[in-house]
Amino acid sequence: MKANLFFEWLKSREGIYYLLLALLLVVVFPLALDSFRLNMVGKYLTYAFAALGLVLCWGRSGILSLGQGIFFGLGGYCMAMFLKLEASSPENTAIQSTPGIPDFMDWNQLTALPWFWEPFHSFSFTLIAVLAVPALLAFIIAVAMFKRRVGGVYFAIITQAIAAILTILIIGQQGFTGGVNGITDLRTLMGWDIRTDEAKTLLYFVCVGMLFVCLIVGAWVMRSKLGRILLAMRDQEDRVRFSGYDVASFKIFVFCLAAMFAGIGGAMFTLQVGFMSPSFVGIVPSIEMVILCAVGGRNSLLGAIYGALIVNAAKTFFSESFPELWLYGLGVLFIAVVLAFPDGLAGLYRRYVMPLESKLPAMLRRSASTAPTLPVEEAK
Amino acid sequence: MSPSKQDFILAVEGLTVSFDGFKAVNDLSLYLEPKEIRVIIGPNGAGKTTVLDLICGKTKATEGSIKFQGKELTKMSEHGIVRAGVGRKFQNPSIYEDLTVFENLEVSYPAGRSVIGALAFKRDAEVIKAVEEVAETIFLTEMLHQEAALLSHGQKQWLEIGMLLIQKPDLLMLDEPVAGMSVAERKKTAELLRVITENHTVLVIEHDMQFVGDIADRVTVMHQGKVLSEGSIDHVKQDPKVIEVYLGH
Amino acid sequence: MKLSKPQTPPRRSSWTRRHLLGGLMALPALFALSSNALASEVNTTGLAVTDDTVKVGILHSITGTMAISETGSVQAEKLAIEQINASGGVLGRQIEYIQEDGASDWPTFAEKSRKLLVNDKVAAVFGCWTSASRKAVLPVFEQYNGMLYYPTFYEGLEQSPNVIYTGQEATQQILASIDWLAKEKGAKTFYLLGSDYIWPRTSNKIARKHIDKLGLKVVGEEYYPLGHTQFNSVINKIKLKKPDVIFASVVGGSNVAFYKQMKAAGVDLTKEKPLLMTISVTEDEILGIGGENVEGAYASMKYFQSLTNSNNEAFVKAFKERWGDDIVIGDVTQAAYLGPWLWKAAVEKAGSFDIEKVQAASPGIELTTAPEGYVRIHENHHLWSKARIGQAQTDGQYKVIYETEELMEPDPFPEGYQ
Amino acid sequence: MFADYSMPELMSIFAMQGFAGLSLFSIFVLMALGLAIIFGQMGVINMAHGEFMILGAYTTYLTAQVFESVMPGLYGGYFFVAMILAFVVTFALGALVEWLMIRHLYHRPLDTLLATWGLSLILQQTYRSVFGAREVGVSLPDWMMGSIAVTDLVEIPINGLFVMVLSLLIAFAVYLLMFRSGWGRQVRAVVQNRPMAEAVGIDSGRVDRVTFALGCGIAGVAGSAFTMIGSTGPTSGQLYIVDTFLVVVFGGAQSLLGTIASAFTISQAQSTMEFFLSGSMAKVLTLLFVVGILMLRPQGLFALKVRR
Repeated sequence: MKANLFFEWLKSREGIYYLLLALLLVVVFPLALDSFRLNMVGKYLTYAFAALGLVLCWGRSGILSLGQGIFFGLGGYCMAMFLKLEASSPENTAIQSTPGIPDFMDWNQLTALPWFWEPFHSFSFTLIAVLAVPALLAFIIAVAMFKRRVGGVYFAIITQAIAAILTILIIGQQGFTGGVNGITDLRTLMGWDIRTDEAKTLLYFVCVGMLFVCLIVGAWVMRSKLGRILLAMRDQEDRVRFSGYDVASFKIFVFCLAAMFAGIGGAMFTLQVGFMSPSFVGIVPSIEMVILCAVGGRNSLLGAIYGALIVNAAKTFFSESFPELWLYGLGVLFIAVVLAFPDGLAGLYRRYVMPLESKLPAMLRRSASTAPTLPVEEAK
Repeated sequence: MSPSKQDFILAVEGLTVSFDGFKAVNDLSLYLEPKEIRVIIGPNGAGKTTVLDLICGKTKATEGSIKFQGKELTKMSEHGIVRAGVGRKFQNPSIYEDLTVFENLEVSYPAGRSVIGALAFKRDAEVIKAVEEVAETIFLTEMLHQEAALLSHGQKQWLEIGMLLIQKPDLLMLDEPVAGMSVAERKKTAELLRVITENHTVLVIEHDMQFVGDIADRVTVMHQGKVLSEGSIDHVKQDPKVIEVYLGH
Repeated sequence: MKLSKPQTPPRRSSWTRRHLLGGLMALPALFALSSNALASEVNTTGLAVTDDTVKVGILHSITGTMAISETGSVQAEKLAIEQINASGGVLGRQIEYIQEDGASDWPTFAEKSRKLLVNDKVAAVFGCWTSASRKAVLPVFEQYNGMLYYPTFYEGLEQSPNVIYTGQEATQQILASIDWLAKEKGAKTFYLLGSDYIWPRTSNKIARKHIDKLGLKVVGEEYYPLGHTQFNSVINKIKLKKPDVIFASVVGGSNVAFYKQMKAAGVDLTKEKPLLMTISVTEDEILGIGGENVEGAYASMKYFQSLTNSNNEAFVKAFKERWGDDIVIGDVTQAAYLGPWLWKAAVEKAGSFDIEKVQAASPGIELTTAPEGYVRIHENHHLWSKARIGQAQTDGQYKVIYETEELMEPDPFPEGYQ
Repeated sequence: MFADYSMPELMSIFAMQGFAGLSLFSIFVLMALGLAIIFGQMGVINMAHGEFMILGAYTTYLTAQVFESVMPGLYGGYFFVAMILAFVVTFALGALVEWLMIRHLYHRPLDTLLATWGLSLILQQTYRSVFGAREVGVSLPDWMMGSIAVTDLVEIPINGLFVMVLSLLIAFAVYLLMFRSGWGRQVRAVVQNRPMAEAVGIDSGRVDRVTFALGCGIAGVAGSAFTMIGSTGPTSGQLYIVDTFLVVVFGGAQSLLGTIASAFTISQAQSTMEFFLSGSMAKVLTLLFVVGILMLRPQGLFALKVRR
């Protein structure tokens, strides 16, 4: 019965959008782009994870977090720690005073691996940590804040302050974290060289796969009763509370979920870019994640992904072609989205494209039924 | 007043709350019998809404006790109080405008109230039946799949009452349910309330004396955070203290 | 894959030997210099070299927080390229540069370096400023086998066949200055102060080791976050500890605040008690700080704009003609200027643009026309150069008061200092 | 750690450290006052606040340049002219921004955050195009240099004193304006009940514009004062924004007195910790301390308990 429902859903308008996105990411981009550009798209998509989380947390539930970079960074650092340990085998680091520990620790006169690095020898632990570490920190923040009904602007500013704290800490504790340079020179994942073009292409597909997992989890949450409660909570928090719900627990849940999404994004970032540094943890990247989400449409999961793609592509384009101008472009984009298109691309699409689309339903049906791939399944 | 404490569904005793020294409710006691419609009236600033806030936990009492079916409410969380069987409607209709009428009622349906529960919640036949029944009671069967934002003011009020009904509370608290309604809507609301009291105890705040006369079993008059008078509508109308407060100024 | 060379000294000896051999083998190519060799001969690996042109990359931050520091390097590299072109180019080919913006963002640096190497097939890249950006691009250069000329003085602890480090590594800057302080100024106690990141911390580690070795004393060590602007507390601590020397490696905007607040708190650097030795304030930074605020401070660098040799006078004149009269030239700017010239020399020695051959030809390359004087590429790809000490003047220039007699040997992995 | 020092040394260090805390305090006050008006009174989150400060700093720089080249004899007085100009320029830009952007967003406070972030990017790039990427410095006139030596060890920097007096004067002026003038009453009326204020004939649009512009103007004056202690570069403004917001939020956004008290608490905490710990850790601990307290007392230090 589940499978039937699934195919029903695929044939719905929403299902078609998902298929189109899958087509774009799985077929069009890999065919149309060389491995260099494809890797860049992969990098853009890692931000889409954070943007997906923000749709749930900000668009759907009204909780604006200016600290998604924290969770993105934590996920990324967990993965980087694992890869760094693998790259720092005693053979590779034979000239160090203490072989077998990461090079930056040796430079900082550490003579043994710090205890919290030890578990990152294990890949399965790392995979769990990528989810659990961001979720745990998010849980602590969320319990402290939401149980006391801190919300809105205050929450935003406090998450921003936490992002600042974490950046200073990582930079200051360079013996443990690699400092401002971050954790660099990552080479292999379980013996598999992640720096080759083939590996990067494969990682791109893994990234797309994970993105669809998150997308589907997100869509499932939005469509469940929980999704409706989140929306209800955003508009009439007291009414929800006096309908017998523990509002804080819902906020905690959605904030943790968003943190986990960002953590996965961070881990994928580390794998594809090959290093992690404190500059992805701080205030600026966190705000940029909000912008991706806002440009895509803060209420639309698919919008968040397109937002991440388009804004980052624009950033690359501007900075390649008009290096002196790209901040203007980005700034104008922010303002335009907020002032003129508060629902972002998704809103524009709904207003201008959808009416056209309903005039051509037959055509769309056909194109959907002829689309042969079922990448959504692949992702599951 | 003779019945023993156990007979009261709600027993409020010595309730006091102060905001930076100002006592909005001062040593108030109030007892409700099961299936009673009690109306609280009083001039602006008498502390009527604060009493409802205190009972449903929105405001924490400084002193005093609120016992509901033998349970002490003052120490409970808001959602705990709701789950214990107290429903509350706000003064301004507060409904979810982006959801349909059906979804509004469904969100209020008392199942799937935990995070996991809400994720696993299914819209089964039982839910649909409950929603449709309530929709019928609140005259909104026709509008079930419209966005709530499109409802008239009166319909929104009814919807919020419906959202309480579907929780099957034992005590319903309504803050000015007919404010802003047309005469026809008022009549319908009074009718609605009468249906409701077949199964519920109701505590209403209202200004409209005509409406109060129509529905009230007993009336409590509040003034400056205290009970001024209590009894049938005719009794309080003739109470000189009440006349003094309403006409003396 | 040829790129998974071990990153470490076993390799150090092996590749240098190989490179030396390569260098010898490249000698005959020198004779082919006069005639314009066919592109297919001087470029066997598909770089962007035609019969008349060769493409190189310039990769610095034009936007973002680092743009402030990197501007001078871009100007110097462009000037050097223009001068080389005017004098006939490299192997008879005009250099065309492709400029990319790293945007003060490390993955962007990595991305752009890959673009330059993979899409544009440039023969060399001049760029990067911070260590973080260099660390980010390093795997890319090693993977795609490119050449990077890196201009900034930095913490050392790195050595790659694909990078030529034209600035000082930490020991060159620090050892000479501490020796000088101890000998000439009789300094006994030091207070180490820096911005909180790897370069100041590593530099101070080297400094501390050396200070201990000389039997002198460190009385305080402290780091502030990048961009910090409140130094009153540390100035109080300095006043309390009364060190002979404040050894400062504060960078960026923090400098301005630090020196202004020092001055305001009555610490007069011209009185030399305490005296201040900076390894981070070049003439560029003084522009922002204001000469009157740093007057009297000492700096340990390899280059100062005020050097009086004829190379430098010509360089300063050309630089000002090209970029404007009120411009100042700092240590890194000069090091960036060396990049294209060193590359040209290596290419012409190798007789080829092929990366392998240029790498092989690089050790031993000397530049007698360098504004700082004579420099030579060491086998470890850093430069032999002199260490100098200058004293800041109110006009924002340094007066050179000391230089080492010999070239200092670069030692990126100092024994016992790690 | 005190064993090595004599009593008078310790006393003077404490005095100096106290002064260091006070000068940090006056900087926080300057930074936060403008924001307290914009955020606390209007609910607008102005992420470009730092860029408004920097505009003030650049104005000061330009004024200093002009004085230096045109009338060097009057250089000692440039700062007062610069401060007024900084106020005027940032006030004007603030009014323009309010008119173009902010007034459309009063019902969406979180969106003001995004829009003003965009504005901050545009301003940064403008500064870079106009003034170059390099940081610029302003030389202080002679009378502001140096310090008053109280004892051998205790020296009070004159420019520090100046900034302190300036910040207190501005704080006092803002207090008078907001709580003792008719205009301040209008602002508070609009904040508390816009429709009602409009009904009694207050031009709420104008009040909004002037309030926002005033907040920006104060930021400009703050930026002007910053040239005495810090640097001016296109991105310098970003450094201050987190600290500034924390000061305002920590004080309880609605209350000017709270802002001042919170600036005092945070600055003293930071300078005390800086003395006992290394700089970076002091900063981390200060921020943690503020965030921790905000979690325990989200309404800030000085918010009233009100019936809602």
